[in-house]
Amino acid sequence: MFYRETGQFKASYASDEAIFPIAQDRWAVIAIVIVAYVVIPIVANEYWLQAVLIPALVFSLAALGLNLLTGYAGQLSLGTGGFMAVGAYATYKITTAFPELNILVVFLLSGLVTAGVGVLFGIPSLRIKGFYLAVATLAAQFFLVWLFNRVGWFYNYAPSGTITAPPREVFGVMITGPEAKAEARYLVALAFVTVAALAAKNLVRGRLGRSWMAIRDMDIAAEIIGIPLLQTKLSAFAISSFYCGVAGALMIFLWLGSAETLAFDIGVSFDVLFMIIIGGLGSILGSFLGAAFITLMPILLTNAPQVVGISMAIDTQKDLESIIFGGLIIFFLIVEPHGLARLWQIGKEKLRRWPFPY
Amino acid sequence: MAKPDESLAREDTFPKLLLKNARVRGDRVAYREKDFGIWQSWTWAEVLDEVRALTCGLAALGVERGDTVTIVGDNRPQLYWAFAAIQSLGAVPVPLYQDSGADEMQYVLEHGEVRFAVVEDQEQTDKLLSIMDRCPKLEAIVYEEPRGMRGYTQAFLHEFKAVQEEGRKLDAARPEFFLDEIAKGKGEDLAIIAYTSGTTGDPKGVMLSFDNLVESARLSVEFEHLTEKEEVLSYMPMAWIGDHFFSYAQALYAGFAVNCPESSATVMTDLNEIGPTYYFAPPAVFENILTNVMIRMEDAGWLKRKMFHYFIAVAGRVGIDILERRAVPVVERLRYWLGRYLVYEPLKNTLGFTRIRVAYTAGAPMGPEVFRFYRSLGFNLKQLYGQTECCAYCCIQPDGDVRPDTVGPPAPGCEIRIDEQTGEVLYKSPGTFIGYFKNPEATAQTKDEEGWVHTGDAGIRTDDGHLKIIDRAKDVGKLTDGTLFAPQYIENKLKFFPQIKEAVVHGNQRDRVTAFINIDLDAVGNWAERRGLSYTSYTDLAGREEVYELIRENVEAVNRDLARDSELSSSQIRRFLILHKELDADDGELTRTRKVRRRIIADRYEELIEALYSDRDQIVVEAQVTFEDGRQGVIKADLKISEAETFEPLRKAG
Amino acid sequence: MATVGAPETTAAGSARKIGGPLLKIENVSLAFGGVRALTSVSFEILEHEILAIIGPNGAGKTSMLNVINGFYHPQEGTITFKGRVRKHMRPHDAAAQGIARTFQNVALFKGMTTLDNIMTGRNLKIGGNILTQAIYWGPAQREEIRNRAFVEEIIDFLEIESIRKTPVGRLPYGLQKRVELGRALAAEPDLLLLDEPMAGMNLEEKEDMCRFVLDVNEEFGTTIALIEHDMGVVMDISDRVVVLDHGLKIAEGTPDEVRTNKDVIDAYLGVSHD
Amino acid sequence: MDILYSVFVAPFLDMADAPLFFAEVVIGGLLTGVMYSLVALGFVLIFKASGVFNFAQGAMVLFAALTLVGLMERGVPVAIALVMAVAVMTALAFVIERVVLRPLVNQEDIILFMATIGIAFVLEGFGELVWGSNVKELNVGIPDVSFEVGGILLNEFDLFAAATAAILVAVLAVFFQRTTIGRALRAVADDHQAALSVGIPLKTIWIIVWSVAGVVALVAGIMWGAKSGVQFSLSLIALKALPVLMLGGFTSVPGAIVGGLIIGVGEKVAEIYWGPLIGGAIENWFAYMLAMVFLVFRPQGLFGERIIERV
Repeated sequence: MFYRETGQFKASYASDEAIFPIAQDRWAVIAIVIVAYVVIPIVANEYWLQAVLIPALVFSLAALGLNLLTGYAGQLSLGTGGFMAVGAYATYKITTAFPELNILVVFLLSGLVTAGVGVLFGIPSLRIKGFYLAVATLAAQFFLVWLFNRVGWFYNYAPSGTITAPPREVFGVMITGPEAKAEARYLVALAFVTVAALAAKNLVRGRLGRSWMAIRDMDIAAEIIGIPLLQTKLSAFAISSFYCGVAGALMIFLWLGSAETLAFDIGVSFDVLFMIIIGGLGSILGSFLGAAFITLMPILLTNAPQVVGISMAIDTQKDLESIIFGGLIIFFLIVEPHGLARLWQIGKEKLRRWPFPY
Repeated sequence: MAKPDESLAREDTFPKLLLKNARVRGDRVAYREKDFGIWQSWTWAEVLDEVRALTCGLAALGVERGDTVTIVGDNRPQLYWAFAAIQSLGAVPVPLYQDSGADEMQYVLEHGEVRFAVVEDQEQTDKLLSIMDRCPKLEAIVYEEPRGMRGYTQAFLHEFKAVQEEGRKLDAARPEFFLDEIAKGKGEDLAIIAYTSGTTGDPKGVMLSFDNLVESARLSVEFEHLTEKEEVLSYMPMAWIGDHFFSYAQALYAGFAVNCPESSATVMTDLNEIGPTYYFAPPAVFENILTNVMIRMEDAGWLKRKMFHYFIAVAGRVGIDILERRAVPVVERLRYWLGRYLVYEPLKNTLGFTRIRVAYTAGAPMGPEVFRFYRSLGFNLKQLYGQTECCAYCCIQPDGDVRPDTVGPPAPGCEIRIDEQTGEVLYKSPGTFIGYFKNPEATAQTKDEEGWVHTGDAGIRTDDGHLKIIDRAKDVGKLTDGTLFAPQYIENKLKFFPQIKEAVVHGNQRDRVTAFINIDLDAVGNWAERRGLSYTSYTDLAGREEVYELIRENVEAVNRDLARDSELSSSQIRRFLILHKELDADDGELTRTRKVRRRIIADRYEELIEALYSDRDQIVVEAQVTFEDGRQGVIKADLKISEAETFEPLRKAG
Repeated sequence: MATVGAPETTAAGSARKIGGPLLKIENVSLAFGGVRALTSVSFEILEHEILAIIGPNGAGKTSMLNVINGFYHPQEGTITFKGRVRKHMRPHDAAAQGIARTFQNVALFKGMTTLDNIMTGRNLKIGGNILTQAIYWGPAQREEIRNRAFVEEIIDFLEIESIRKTPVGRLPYGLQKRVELGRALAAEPDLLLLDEPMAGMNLEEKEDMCRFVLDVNEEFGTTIALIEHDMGVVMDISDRVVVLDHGLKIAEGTPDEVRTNKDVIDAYLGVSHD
Repeated sequence: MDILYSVFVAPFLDMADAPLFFAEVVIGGLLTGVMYSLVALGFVLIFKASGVFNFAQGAMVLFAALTLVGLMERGVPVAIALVMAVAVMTALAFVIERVVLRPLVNQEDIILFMATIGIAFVLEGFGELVWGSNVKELNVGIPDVSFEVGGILLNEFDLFAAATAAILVAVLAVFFQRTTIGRALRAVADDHQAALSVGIPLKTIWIIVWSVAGVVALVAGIMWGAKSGVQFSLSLIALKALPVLMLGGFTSVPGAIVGGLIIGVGEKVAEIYWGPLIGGAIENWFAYMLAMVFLVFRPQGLFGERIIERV
């Protein structure tokens, strides 16, 4: 009903293939960007930035990565946590080795490192498919975490066995380490996510994205029309891992500040998988919706009792949370197996057709 | 060289207007065509270039001043350019309907002495090829779409692009040629021969001069304040004068953009994408759209449906007043404003009507409630009246004075007169055609010496000067009291009611008017079910007292309406009956196009008609029917005859 | 169709001139485990021709196509394409060398639109690396637009404008087959393999498909090898016919020769009563 | 150089030096393997019959064990507690079928997979909510003493566990081969229509399968619980079963058994002989690596037959 598409005709392929071909959508996006970059840093307080927005951004990035691999290329992976760990530890090693190096560059470098590792663990995907592959990726998950846990070199033999984000500046602004302001860290994370999302969108609407989807939908046909399977699958693993790697780096350096391998255990892999499935497989938007949903829900659940004014034992509450969390997941899968993105899409179609039902 | 320049400066032909547009708005888009998934666009400057090349190319092919060149195909920019190119050379375009069969084409090609043809594609080419041998004058065919033409090796077939290439060569060699040729053109020259498929006899070639078209275009553009910003969607046949006027004459005069749909199948979506500001469609189209809207809304959730109907009702109450800037209570205004946001605008938008400033309908009477529906949404729909002989129209409804039942007062520059004896509508207008091509006697019959054109339509002037078309003149009769009797007009009024499918009114040379009614089985059937009225067959339902009640209300509504017209008030329907069977083309009672065959009905149902004029209120009938399987059969029924109330004329004739 | 009122319209007038062998198949044998699918089959596909491969069910027709485009690797025999003997090659190599195909039961990418499906057919023609694609604006976009324009020509050619942006999953079977043909054409193949292009179509869909196959062959001079069950179609559109039965080639020649060939008749009678 | 030595030579020398010890290691591995098989079995049953990759199997083990222990703690005699636990697991099957599976029927596998993870969350939460989250002793009255046979140290409990597993497998085998339902289940694995034609509604089949899987989980729960106490970590042994499944194939009961044994042995041996070289605690990834490498060379798994791709 807000859509007024009459007269928005396309006179060139460029405009026809724009990311947001509908004017109203473009305006909405611009509004969102302004809110995210200008309004939020001004109004949001420490708690919101630290406990809600930054984690949401970090996980959006990871979800984007996994969605490229699982949602678009159809390769089910449970190794996300492991790959995030690679990114985090790579950043730690590089930035402690070369303190002068701009931390943003370091993030990207560690992304590349992760991409390499991702490719390595992607190789079996040519022979192993579906759930078998999923289980195989668990190998990456466990092995990597074990590795960073066991081999002291990775955490510079710190007695605590943890890695801690050293203070680093960009253009004179402290963005990591204890003194870094939440706003600064938020904006850096936001910038990364924005660029990443744009790049992801560009990839999936281009040749590579089509190759991925082709393989996802029917790999045999894909190969016969000239799409090299291994190469394409590995490209998916590489890019996906790059995203997860950077996400892992941001997780430690912009959010937690310090952590040990526990932060990257199998649970993280599952959380991210939840995000893309609840959000919507094969949808950039879905990655964000899912990430927001999964990061916000526990917070809601934890705070709900206080809000309502019930007090209960910690572990009772923990148990209730896990029950409700699980229940909600099942509920969502039943209501809309194709995720929040699909819900939004349906709603949007209705608005465009308004007042008609179809 | 001075002379051509001042000729060009006169801007009295379309080629000259094209030059002007290229000069004053060279980089505004002139034509768009949905092709290869996007709207391919050409600016006026580009169009001029294309036309220039085509003109020279045609000249190279041997097209000469005074030749006639046919143009056949769906609406394509290239074909519109062909008009301009042909006219640039002083030759005369003779557009043909793209769906006409080879034989129809043959007549025009022969009679029009056509030497060249510019066609859209293989399909049209094949049609021409199949009659080539019977049209000795036809020398060459230029086809626009090469698809599938690869195998065609005939020397007289030329691809559009190739012709333009030749043209560019010639143009390079003789750069002055193009402008000189255009400069030779004069306003009084023949601009187009538009063949009209007359209801009787062979098509007649209406000869229109540049002065006719350019002047009419000027008047109409000023009348509607059309600017270069307009967008039109050209989807009506190019051979129809209406399209030629809106998409060619006016477009060139006002310099606005003409948009050609991808294919006839995608017109609706293309309409939605372009969102024209200026639009024409025959009543049937508007009626179908409305029905679709209503059907689609039935599937909506009840809340949405309620809301929709509520606001449509609001619009029905005040929409038109608001559109025509009359006083409306604030509350209603608020409701309407809300409705505009929730329903009207979104609805118009999904239909592609959002940007429409002016929309016309013509060619057939339009149901008043359909007409009101569109206007009540703030959709400026108007009716006009015209024909090929006057370049499109001679009557049109001005903004602020629009009514469902008239075609408006005479258009600027036009005069209207009603012939006292026949009731026929006569007009004079700047667009009045030169004459019929090679057919002086027909010309003489149609256009009398002081220039009045006989339309063949019977009409009346409302007391404030609007024209009402009521029937074909030849069908109009008289009642014994000497007043006009226009059966079709009354029948149409009846048929506007969904419950009435067909109607036949009698009264010529009689003292009063009576009617046969065919109920619409679907509409009345639903109505019956809703009120738990069970029936076994059409005949059964048609005989029900309740149904008679229903129909009587409709008939009396028509009577009330007729009473308003001083001339028609005595044609109110006194008695009517509902026929026991549906009038059927298979029984020869209707033409295939569902027009009633009065003569046949008159003698087949003679006794019923007599009964209507007697004072009996019952009559037994036996009727021949042809069943689905073709068997003949007889059905017996006794029919009620019902009286209908009539009303006093509201205004006395004065 | 094209011939209406245009007597000159014949192969003579068309683009194609049947040329030398484009693909040579020399005593190719293929077996799965113990099962023999093909037994030393040999024939040639000539440039610009339409060759029909026919035979009763299980004659090994589809296996033959799979061998030709490198999906199966024959245990014996050689395949020469464009004069080069082919060693072990993966299907995508075959595609890269100019062999495109459609499938017996449509193998489209269900999750993608008609447009995207056909675009995937252009994959080999689209350049650019991951980085330029991620940046999109600039080279990648130019590539996209260039190839979109090409694909639109195919869409126009196959008259599927109206379903351009419909997910293929929602299309009726006949249209899906058409889209699949489009995807194959997008690769601008030298050799086009059609596996029962008319299977499961109604009469007019078949007529359309025939027209398209002929047009492709005429307008682009593409060499076409097709498997088809509908004898009428085969006889109408193919220049030559190869007949397989139980993995053996039992006949080869013009439609008329084959129609009258005794072995062929037997083979078909053979299937008709089992 | 000596790295290579210590990796490729030394361990084997050690094995040769102490054959008895090696045998003990292997046997130990076999016995743990049996436990893995028990869990894997649950997966296989469900995947075979309903194509659902049931990640909740681990949670079911935990839940079953918790229920049993919980009941016993409240003074219910073992036998009755067992019966009640079985009843609970069956009830659970009903609930899952009704609440989760039926609404999601015909959804993509990954969706159902996710749903089972949801189930896992609920079960873990619910179990601990009802029975408390503290570690519990589970004593089913089997002496946990070791004795020596031919110089090899054996553990009575382990043997008992192995025996139980063996019996369970045997029973299942019989169930699948002999009973109508069993055959129907096998039919379902191949294709659902066939199953329906056998005349057993999918619904019933699923309930049965999940109940059986529940019982298997209970047994596994008892074994593991008795061994290492009933606690949250029980639900993690599901992860242990995954590599077993990869080896054995998701649909093969014998595969689950053999796979379990291979993993069990391989893991132990690797841990003992190679673990120290690389910092130990390798058992939580070694199994995966093993399975992955294996699959790369034999994608169809242990007992699957070669796949011929068709188009």
